[in-house]
Amino acid sequence: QQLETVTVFAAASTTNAMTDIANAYEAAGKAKVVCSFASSSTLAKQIANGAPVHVFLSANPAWMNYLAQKKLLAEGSRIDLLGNQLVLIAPVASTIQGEVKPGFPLTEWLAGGRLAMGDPDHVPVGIYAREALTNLGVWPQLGPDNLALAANVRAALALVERDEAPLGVVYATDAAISDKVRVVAAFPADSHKPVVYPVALIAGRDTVAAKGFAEFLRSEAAAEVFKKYGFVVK
Amino acid sequence: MDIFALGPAEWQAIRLSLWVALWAVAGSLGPAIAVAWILARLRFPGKTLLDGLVHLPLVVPPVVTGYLLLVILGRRGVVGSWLHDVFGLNFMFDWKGAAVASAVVAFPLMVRAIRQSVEAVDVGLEQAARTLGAGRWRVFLTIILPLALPGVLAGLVLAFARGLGEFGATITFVSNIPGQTRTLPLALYSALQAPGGEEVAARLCVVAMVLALGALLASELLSRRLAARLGG
Amino acid sequence: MDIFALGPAEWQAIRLSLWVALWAVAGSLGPAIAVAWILARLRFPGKTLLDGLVHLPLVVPPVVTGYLLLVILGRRGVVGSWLHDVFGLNFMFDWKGAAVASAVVAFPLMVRAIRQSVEAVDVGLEQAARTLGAGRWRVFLTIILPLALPGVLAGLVLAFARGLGEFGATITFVSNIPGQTRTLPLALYSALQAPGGEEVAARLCVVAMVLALGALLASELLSRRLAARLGG
Amino acid sequence: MFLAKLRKRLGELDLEVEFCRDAPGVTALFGPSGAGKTSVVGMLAGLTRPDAGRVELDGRALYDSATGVNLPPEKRRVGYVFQEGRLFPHLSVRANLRYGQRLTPPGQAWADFEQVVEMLGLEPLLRRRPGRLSGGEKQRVAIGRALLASPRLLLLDEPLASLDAQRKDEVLHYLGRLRGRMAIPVIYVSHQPEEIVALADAVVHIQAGRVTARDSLELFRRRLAAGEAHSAGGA
Amino acid sequence: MFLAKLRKRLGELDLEVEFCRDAPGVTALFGPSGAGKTSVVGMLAGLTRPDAGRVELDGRALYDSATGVNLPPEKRRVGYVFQEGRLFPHLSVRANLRYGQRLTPPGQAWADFEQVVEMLGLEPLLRRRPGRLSGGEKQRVAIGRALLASPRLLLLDEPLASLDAQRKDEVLHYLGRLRGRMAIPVIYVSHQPEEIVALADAVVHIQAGRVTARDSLELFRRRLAAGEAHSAGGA
Ligand SMILES: Nc1ncnc2c1ncn2[C@@H]1O[C@H](COP(=O)(O)OP(=O)(O)OP(=O)(O)O)[C@@H](O)[C@H]1O
Ligand SMILES: Nc1ncnc2c1ncn2[C@@H]1O[C@H](COP(=O)(O)OP(=O)(O)OP(=O)(O)O)[C@@H](O)[C@H]1O
Ligand code: MOO
Ligand SMILES: [Mg+2]
Ligand SMILES: [Mg+2]
Repeated sequence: QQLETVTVFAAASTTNAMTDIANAYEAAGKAKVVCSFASSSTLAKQIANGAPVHVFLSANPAWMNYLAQKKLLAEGSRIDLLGNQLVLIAPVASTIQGEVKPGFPLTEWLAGGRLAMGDPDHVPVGIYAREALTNLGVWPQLGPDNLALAANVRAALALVERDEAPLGVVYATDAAISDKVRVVAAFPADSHKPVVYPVALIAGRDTVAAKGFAEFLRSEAAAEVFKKYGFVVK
Repeated sequence: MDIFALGPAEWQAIRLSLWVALWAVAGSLGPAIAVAWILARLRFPGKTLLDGLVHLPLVVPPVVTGYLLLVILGRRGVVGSWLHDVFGLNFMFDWKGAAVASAVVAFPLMVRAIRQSVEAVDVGLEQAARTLGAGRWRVFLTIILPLALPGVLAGLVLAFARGLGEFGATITFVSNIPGQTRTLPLALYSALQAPGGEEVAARLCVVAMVLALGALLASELLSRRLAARLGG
Repeated sequence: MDIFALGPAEWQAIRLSLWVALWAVAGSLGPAIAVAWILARLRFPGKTLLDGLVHLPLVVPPVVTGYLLLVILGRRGVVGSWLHDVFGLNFMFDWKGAAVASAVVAFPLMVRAIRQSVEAVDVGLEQAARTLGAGRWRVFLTIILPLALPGVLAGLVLAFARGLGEFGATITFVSNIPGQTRTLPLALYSALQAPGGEEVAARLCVVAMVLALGALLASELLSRRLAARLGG
Repeated sequence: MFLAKLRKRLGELDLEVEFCRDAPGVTALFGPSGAGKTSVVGMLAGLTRPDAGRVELDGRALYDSATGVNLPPEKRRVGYVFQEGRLFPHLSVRANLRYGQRLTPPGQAWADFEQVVEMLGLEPLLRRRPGRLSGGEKQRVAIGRALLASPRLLLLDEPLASLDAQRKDEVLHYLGRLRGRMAIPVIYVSHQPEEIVALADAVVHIQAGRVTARDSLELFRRRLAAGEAHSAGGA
Repeated sequence: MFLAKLRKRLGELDLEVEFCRDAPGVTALFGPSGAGKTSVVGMLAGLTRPDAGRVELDGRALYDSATGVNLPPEKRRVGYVFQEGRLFPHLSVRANLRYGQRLTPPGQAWADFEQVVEMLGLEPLLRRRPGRLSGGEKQRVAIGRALLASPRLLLLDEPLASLDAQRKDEVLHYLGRLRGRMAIPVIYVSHQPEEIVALADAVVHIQAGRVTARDSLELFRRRLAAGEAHSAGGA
């Protein structure tokens, strides 16, 4: 018989994990899963404009709230699926050692270079980074000349990979995909609001198959995959 | 790096890209020729405005173009909902939407190339055809179009190449769906998100360049043939 | 929507955009004219290859162009490190880098426009100048360049407009630094990414269109003047 | 019958002419460069719109400023041989010749392909492209093309001007053959008295946009002998 | 002294000509269209490279296939008046005239601006643009421009071909004045016997790429009277 199709919009940062999970689900013969990966804002806007999607996995609560306000989420389907960790990275060859704690010597480590991070105006990881640096008391020391604000995590990562920036703030999951950077230290969990990836079904599209897949995302098997790629499973 | 070591997903993206770019140029050819002819041959108030409008997609960042397409042609959009209700046409999530995005972004390039070649057609030949009994429309089909063919070809290939490379408008408008809207540049973007994806990305980049250069080269040869035929 | 309600950050982005686009066209004008002349007037093996290379930035997604620029012109890049050591030139995180990104992306458009107008210059006039004692270089400066001026102008403005809209290559290459590299499209992109940013985005989009259309219009008028001067 | 009254402002030139022909035969428009000859012919063909006046052919108004009639060129059935030939470069000689013929409304066609080809000696050229023709051959094809559209009036605008003496003689020879066999009026523009003497039945002198004299062929010959035509622009 | 031996394959045409002039004066190249006249002149000016041969002017080789000498056009000091004028449309008449004059190496200039302007009657045109000149005026400016570069050889390629009779007479008049005052050899291309009779000192007949006859002016006149020149392409 014809398998039902579940369409999933997922934040670009979950590309690898979600691809693996979708493949596993399909292999189990449960349903056909089609994934689209782009930045959460792009996906949210497409949903708001009528994209026929069943499941949305956002990289931050803001864009999920945006859809909730528009009453586009299926009642009661939203949960926080994943967490992530904010880490400070440096090029593999870098000798910087130390701990990220209140008052840590960031400007010293930068030594005149720039800190690569997502643009805190709109890139989720940048927003968390600013919050954390502020709470740790080092944000005020950073002027426009100490920052390289990238359009997305990937671009920030590229700047550190190419040694254009001596340090960068990305998610642990991003640091994991590159062998040209190393993690200097993780940010203390209490320095910023928890990084949360909410998932929800779209209103009017909470089909049995969609619910089934959402259920699978919370299964042990899925959790294994998410952990493999560095996510924290809630 | 072995650029021929492409996986099935990558081949799918390449095939889809070619398909989308082909439809994009096929669909925009007619309007492009019409607009090019209007800009080349007519004088009317507001012509500069039309000229400007045609250039807009060149000037506006593709992401914005994509967003505007989403708002207009999306299922909730003014035009999109109508197209859906009346014709059952659906762009969202569909290669047709990707073709529309490519077409819109490449349109100004196509119009420019065609316009220039239409302008180069001697008005004297049109007049001659008129005195022989051909109306405006027939003159267009039998004189202008064949003589502007090299320019039309150049415009076609340029637009095709630009369409192959289209990223921002596509991902913003029709998302990134394997087999439907994940064209070569989108696959390239996705590859960059994965560990060790640079290699796949580099491979896809080379493929994109080869395809585009191949198209340019083919058009060069073809247009030389055409020119030789006109000369002889 | 009040499109004049622009904040200081937005005005800064607009000023920076104009500055970057101006330098982009100013810097690429010379090379573009040279390449256009070579493609229009010389025949040599590998010409089609050069033609293809020139077209590459049109075909490759801007983000990829930006990444390649980063690899080549970054401080650790082959050319970038040399430029830095020898000339103290630094593109990274600098408006100069944004100008380079805009210039590279707009280059093919400029070359195409100039090439076409150089091709339209009667070779007979060049021959006449040669018999009057002018060498190739002088012929170029005194005959070809002035006669191709309308096309050069068109290319300039088209490239300027395209440069104003450049987003992907810029943000990838030189990041998004207020006052240095946050041009209009980057500001626009930022606005689009934030929930509720549509209004700011729409305002900036209108500004971008107005600037680009203004440039196109001005060039149209100027080139009509030029044509009239040649005619009279 | 054919009749033209035309007025048009052309930059500096104030054009105002009037002439007619009531039988088949050749009326020459004779005058120096810039006199307005090509402009007149263009208005007859419908390529330029006069400011005022009337053009009438076989009782039908092609243009009339009084009634607002202004037929487009394709409805006028006026054949036009341009100074520069204007052959369609992308079509073979045969296709050029057929272009207008195929568009002739049924019942209005009087020109026969074989006959025209024979009369103008086009047989050996039929498969060639215009790019491969000499100037004289081009003009012969252009004449054939105009004839095959079965016009009711034929306009020839200095068809020999760009040809050297040999080619001129060749085309003149064919034009002579034509003249004896044509049942429609012909307007022949030239500033070469020899051509006019060889072809025309009547001569309209045009200078600076005005008709300065009208000659029968006999009168024109005499004027020529007296050296007067020279000052009107001939050699 | 001036001497040319040229060989060149031009498509179907196998061009091979030889001629010289050892005193100031006008040598006419006379022949029908397609004979190769423009090609010859182009090779003298250095715009086309012959396959083999030698071009010598005042003892200096401009081209020599034996020694590999091939001066570029700008080093030859050969004035060229093209059939179509080829004035620079973006420059005023004055700037057109000055173009070559300013490039003349010091000590080599023999042409005087005032004198050339006076001789060709260019004074009233100096401030105009080429687009505003009549055909005859254009050719006069083109001649003046070539002269003001102080050439050692002047080439005139059918300078009257595109003019009507009146303008032709006008330019011919100026060319006649010129002829009496020039101290350099002139090559004059034409297929109009009248022009040749009016201007030339000697005539080289060219047909299908070969020199078929060489006439003094006197001989040419006689040939013309006997109707022979006509068959060589004149009228
Ligand atoms: N559209 C126009 N606008 C202004 N002036 C024009 C226009 N068309 C023609 N003229 C002018 O009208 C005059 C007559 O031109 P026309 O071509 O009819 O002359 P002609 O007798 O055919 O000359 P020729 O023998 O050189 O072909 C010229 O002075 C020309 O400059
Ligand atoms: N580059 C070329 N390649 C091939 N054939 C050529 C080339 N240049 C000229 N020809 C041919 O050489 C012949 C001579 O041409 P040329 O222009 O020298 O003749 P001409 O005597 O000046 O004729 P006209 O009186 O028509 O100006 C022509 O048949 C022409 O087609
Ligand atoms: O929505 Mo993302 O995972 O920050 O690109
Ligand atoms: Mg005329
Ligand atoms: Mg010639």
